[in-house]
Amino acid sequence: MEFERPDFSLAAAEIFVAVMALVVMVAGTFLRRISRELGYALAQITVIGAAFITVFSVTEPTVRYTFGTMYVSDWLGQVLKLFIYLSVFASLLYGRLYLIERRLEKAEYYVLMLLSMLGAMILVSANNLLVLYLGLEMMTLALYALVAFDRDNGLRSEAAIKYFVLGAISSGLLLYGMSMIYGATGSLDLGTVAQAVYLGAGDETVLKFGVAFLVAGIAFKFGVVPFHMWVPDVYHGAATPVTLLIASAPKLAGFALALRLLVGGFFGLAETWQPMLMLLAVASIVLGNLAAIAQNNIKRMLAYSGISHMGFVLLGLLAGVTDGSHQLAFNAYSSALFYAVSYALMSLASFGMVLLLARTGFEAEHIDDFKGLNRRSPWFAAMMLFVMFSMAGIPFFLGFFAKFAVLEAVVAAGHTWLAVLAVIMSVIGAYYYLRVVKVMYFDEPTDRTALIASSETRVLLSANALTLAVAGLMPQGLMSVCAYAILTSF
Amino acid sequence: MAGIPLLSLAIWIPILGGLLVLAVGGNDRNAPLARVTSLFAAALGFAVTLPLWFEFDAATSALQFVEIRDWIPRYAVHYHLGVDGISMPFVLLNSFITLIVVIAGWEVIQERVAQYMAAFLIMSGIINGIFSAMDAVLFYVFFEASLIPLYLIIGIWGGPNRVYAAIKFFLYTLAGSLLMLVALLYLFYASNGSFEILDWHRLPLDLRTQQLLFLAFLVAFAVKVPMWPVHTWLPDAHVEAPTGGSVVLAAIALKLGAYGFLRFSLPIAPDASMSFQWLIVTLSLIAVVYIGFVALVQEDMKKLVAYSSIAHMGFVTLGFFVFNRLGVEGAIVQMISHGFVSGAMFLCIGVLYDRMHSRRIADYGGVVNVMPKFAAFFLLFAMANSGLPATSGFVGEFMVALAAVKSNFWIGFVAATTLILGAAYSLWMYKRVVFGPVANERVAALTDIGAREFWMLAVLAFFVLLLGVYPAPLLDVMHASVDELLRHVAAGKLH
Amino acid sequence: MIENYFPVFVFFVVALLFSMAPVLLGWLLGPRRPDPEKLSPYECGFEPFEDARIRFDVRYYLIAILFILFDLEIAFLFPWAVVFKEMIAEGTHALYVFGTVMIFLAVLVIGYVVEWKNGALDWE
Amino acid sequence: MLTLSHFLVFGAILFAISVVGIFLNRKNLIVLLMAIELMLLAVNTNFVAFSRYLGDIHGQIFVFFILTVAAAESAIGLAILVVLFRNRRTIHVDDLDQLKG
Amino acid sequence: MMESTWQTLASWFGPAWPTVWVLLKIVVLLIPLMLAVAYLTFAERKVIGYMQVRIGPNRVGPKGWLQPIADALKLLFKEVIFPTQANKALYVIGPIMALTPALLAWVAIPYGEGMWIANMDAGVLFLLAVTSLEVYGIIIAGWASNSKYPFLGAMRASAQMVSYEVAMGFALICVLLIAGSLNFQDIVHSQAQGRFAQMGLGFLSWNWLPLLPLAVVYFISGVAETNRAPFDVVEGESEIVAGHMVEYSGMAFALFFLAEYANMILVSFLTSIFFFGGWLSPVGFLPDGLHWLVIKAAVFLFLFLWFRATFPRFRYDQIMRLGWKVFVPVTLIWLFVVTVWMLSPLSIWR
Repeated sequence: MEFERPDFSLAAAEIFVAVMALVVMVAGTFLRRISRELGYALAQITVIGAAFITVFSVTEPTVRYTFGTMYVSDWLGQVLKLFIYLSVFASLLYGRLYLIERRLEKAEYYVLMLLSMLGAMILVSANNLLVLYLGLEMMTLALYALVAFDRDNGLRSEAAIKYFVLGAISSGLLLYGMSMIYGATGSLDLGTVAQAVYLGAGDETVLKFGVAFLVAGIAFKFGVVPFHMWVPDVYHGAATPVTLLIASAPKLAGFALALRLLVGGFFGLAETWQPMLMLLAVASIVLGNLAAIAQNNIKRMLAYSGISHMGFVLLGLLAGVTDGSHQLAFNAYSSALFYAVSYALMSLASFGMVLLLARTGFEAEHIDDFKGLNRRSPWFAAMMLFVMFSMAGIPFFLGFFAKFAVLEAVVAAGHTWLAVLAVIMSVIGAYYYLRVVKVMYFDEPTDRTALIASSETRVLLSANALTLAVAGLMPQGLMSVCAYAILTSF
Repeated sequence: MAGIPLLSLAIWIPILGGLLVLAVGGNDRNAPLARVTSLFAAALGFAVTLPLWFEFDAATSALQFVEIRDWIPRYAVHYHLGVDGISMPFVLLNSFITLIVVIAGWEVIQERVAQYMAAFLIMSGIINGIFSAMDAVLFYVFFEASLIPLYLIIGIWGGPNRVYAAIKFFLYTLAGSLLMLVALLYLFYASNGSFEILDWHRLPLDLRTQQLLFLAFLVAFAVKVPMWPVHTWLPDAHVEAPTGGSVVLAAIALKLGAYGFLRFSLPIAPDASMSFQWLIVTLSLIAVVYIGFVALVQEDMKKLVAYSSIAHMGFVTLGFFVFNRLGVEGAIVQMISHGFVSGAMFLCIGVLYDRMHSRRIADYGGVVNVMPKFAAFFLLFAMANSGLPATSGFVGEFMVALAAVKSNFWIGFVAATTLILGAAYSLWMYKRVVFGPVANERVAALTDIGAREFWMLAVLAFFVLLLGVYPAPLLDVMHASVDELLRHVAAGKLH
Repeated sequence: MIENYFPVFVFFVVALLFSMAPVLLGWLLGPRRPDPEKLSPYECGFEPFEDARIRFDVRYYLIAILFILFDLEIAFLFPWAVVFKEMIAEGTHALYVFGTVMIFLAVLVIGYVVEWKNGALDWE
Repeated sequence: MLTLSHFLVFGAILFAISVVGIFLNRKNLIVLLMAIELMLLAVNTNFVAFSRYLGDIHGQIFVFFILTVAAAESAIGLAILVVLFRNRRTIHVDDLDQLKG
Repeated sequence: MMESTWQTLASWFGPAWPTVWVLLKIVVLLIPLMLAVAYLTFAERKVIGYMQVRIGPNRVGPKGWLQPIADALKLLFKEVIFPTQANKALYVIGPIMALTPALLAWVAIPYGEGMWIANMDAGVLFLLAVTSLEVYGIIIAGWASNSKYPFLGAMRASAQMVSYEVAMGFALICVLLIAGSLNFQDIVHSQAQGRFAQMGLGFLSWNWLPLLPLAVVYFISGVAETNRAPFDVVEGESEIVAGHMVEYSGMAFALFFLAEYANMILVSFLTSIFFFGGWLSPVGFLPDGLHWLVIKAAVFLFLFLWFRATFPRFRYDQIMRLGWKVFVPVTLIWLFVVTVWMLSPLSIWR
């Protein structure tokens, strides 16, 4: 029997998180009285510890495989993981008070958070269809439960069931695609699959079928039109800290999924999936932006805006398919990565603001709840302003450079019309972001209560929003991290 | 003065000053402190731009006061600043107007003073950035960022319909500028990875590409200028904006679009510019004549001045697209002059509005009886606005008209009607507001301008007259750059 | 290999027929004298007063869920159980495999303990 | 005799039934869950068929994991369903209309 | 002589011979099985009767020996009632789905060395799969009746059955560990090895000794699986009458009955095979053979009856607690013990 002992050190962070999730679960069960503080503290320690491990365990930007070739450790994974940690960290921190006020602060919550983070981490590092699927499911299963966590709330459970059903369907589509791929190439390993595709082995019809299903599955996970139905409902229905998580970490993991599958595995079939992505991207950018205008609920609005942002990420991905120019392809993928990371940062801050405004018995979900924020707290109004302008893609904020990078790639790939369409839709998109700024600055407050938030939340939220501005002034750092990650990983 | 990054200072002093103002005067209780700080910042910001004028070497068309540093190496974007004879005056104008605006808002603004002042200061820095950026991304970043403060200014301190106006303003300009972004990215791609505007000037492009680029730029700049038919945001924005906002909008913001033509459209797509001459000239003439008539029938003083601004900017674009030195220089002079004049006009209306809270012409009458000093200033500016000789307005309009006649008599002829129309709407409005019997008790109760307002208007009046009688220094500064530009345009890129 | 399953198929058919035959016979041979009282659902003599498919205790769901999970854990152990003896005989990696399975079981046990502690296994 | 394509067609039919079931069913969420299971069943059929056809064991291992995940998935699905029913007293698809806009 | 008889037979049927041969085997299996089921009911009544110091049925035929036949005939001529609110199709499918797997499971059982209907390498897996299906019959019956008692009974029955299946599964894992195979023949063979077997004390080599807790768990779980006393809350007369069978009558009802008794016999056989050496002889000087299997199974069947006569019915929560909180930990611990044992030098299964 051929058997090679895997190098566990490459998956040290995952192992650590898995163990800690169990520790939190057991601690929460046996130390029920102090489990609240303990759960929170342990969860944060886990996230920070995982970040340390990730940073220090892999210092060389080489691509290394372990568990056969099922698991890959590269800089793309490291970068995405770090941002996933950040998302979870922020979700835990911002959501702390919200959960305490609603008596939801249970150890199970933290366990689920950690498990979904673990799933995202596995997904990010997967180099095998099976591992990819397992990571994906681990992440989403935990998320389903998180959405339904507040079990006395009808909205939560409705959102959860919708998320669940559509998520399960998307897994089914993805799996069906995987089975086709497996049948056509005879392997689950992405490297082998890529080689088989490249060499033209396997039945082309079956492969194309498979890729079509894969793209549909990925699109579901990304929540891009026409597979977006769940996004607004879930964003709206879930408790805001959960929404915050859903809007950040899974998108990053989904990006890894798309990149590893489509680029890592099926670059040879690009002419099949590129038009599909194009269609999805265009539809998402158009519909996401148009539908967001009609929303009065800020979480729904952000959901639709998220759809359009995901469209931009897809634009970056599809722009990588050029006539063999590696330079352009790298540019495109790093721009897409940059966009995904930027979006995660922005959505953390945006939902963080929603959480900041929420208090016991009040969700601050309506755009009108932001009325006159400038009067109540000029500082946080300015922070929200940063976030909104960043999302709208106005310069001096990170969002602009994200759009800039993606559009550059799109133009370089020769799809100028796509870029034109995207910018036209961005103008429409700017409208609803402006509306938020409008209510904050131009309207009188209806509610003059002071904001309740812990000082950590205030600091981190401010730092988060200021990052958007600082990274907007100096985007080079983040851009080169993304570029380097892509460059060393493919 | 060498070695001191004057342009950076011109950009960052106001911006940091603005942030400082926010920090010290965040609460309205600290409003006095906020005012003093912002005055100080504005004055300092203006002071650092003065050496630009005095140290400027008028003999060369090359960029001066250049600063270049890596910004985003990944996309070869540089923090590249520099001014030539065309852009330098605008930096000064902007810093100066900022100072005026800060003073103008001294007493009028009582709510959220620090935010108001900070918005203007930050905007001033950003606009200096636009005029001095020589890297396209840097330019674009400043160009779009300028929307944010202005949006807030209109939206927060504006009139009853301010939200509509602010959003309309924002979206119009954003729509234009985003298309420009695509053009910039295309040029980046076409130039093999350079965002240097000057590199693009030398970039060979075929006519069709040039035309597409030209149109993309046109959308961006036409909205900003604004040219007919995409001008409709301007009257709304002007009417709703607070006085300071209107001043900056008219005096500075409109120049951004025109400046963009000089920096991008003409040199990057010279052949396309030639081929689209008919379009721009037509649009400009429509602006001049049609908008002139529209201005004539306005009931609202601010709207009237707003429309007159559009007409004047029509003159500017006309000047650019006759492609001779007289026209281009005339247009630039016209822009500078319009900066003073329209700013002054809005300040005057602001003075009235602060007292009466009305901008309707019909509400006024006989103001001269109660506000003689004000009436005198107002008269001067109204004359300048209508382009009467010895005011700055005359120089630019005359030069452009002359250049137009040289190129085509009928264009010149139509353009010249602006002198008549300008006189008509400005002076007629002036007559209705200032002369005649005192219209009502509220007018009777008006008090004349105080020292702050007096000096503010006096300084502007000084510049209006100075530019009117002795424009030579300004023209001298720009000769070299304009010549170089025209030579480049005439040479074209299709060999 | 597949031939071994042929009798299964035959047996299945026979078993099915064998199960259906009595019903058919009973239906043929038995009398049919329906009356409404006889055909009404059994309710200890009362008139049925609500839908019989009433909501039932959520604990049944819990049991079902627990069962699915445990049963699958068992399913994962089956392959290991079958080859483990052989692995010991060959001496290759038996300890490693043992460690892996123990981790697997440990996770299972932790889940079990947590369920126990949280009262999921109680039926009070 | 049975060939690979028979199994694939069978899988495709199962898949199609499940998709139709999902999109036409407006009544009962349980049916939806069952349709999802059917979808996974179709996938499993494919994997097993391919695995046998290719003589490669990995497909069957994948099936194993799909089964597990499907179980975990239906466990969570049922749990959510129970919670939903407690809150709403209904599991009709059409009644899920509180979230819209 | 025998050979030629088979060949003649085979030539008569031609290519259909394998089918015929299998059918023959099935018939040979089913007839005794059905008789066993029938007389198990009789035995139950008699045994319990004697245990309670009464005589039991003794009217029909000599000493009541024809009683089962009479019962069957009575049921055959009873009306099969279809309640008005029942879902007719499912109502019929329910009992069929209960009996079919109960019979089908027998296909996998080995009866002796080389005696089988189907010798499957995955025999244990097949058995587990088939027996798991029985729950469906009960659930369907309870649901289709559209009546409260059957429905609750079905819920209880299925919850109970699946609960004990977990413990049974873990117990089986240990058996498989020792046998290293899913094939029933191999499982039995694995019990014929070891020091004691060589010493002629075969019964000490059987799995029951090293796996004693599991053997107990397995058999008791089997009792619970079949919903037999003392785990018969499903048909706790005082609470929910006859559980999922309330609405059934005539032969439809009889099917459940058949299934239950067939399952009892099946559990007895399986316990014998997994833990008590199947057809192996307990001592070396006696030959192995089917009779041993039958004897062992008979003992367990007797236990079934004995339990019924002895123990009072458990409460439902007690049943669940026993399954989840006693059996599962016991099996898990023993699984660990066995695994370590196998790895240790003290292993008796090398």
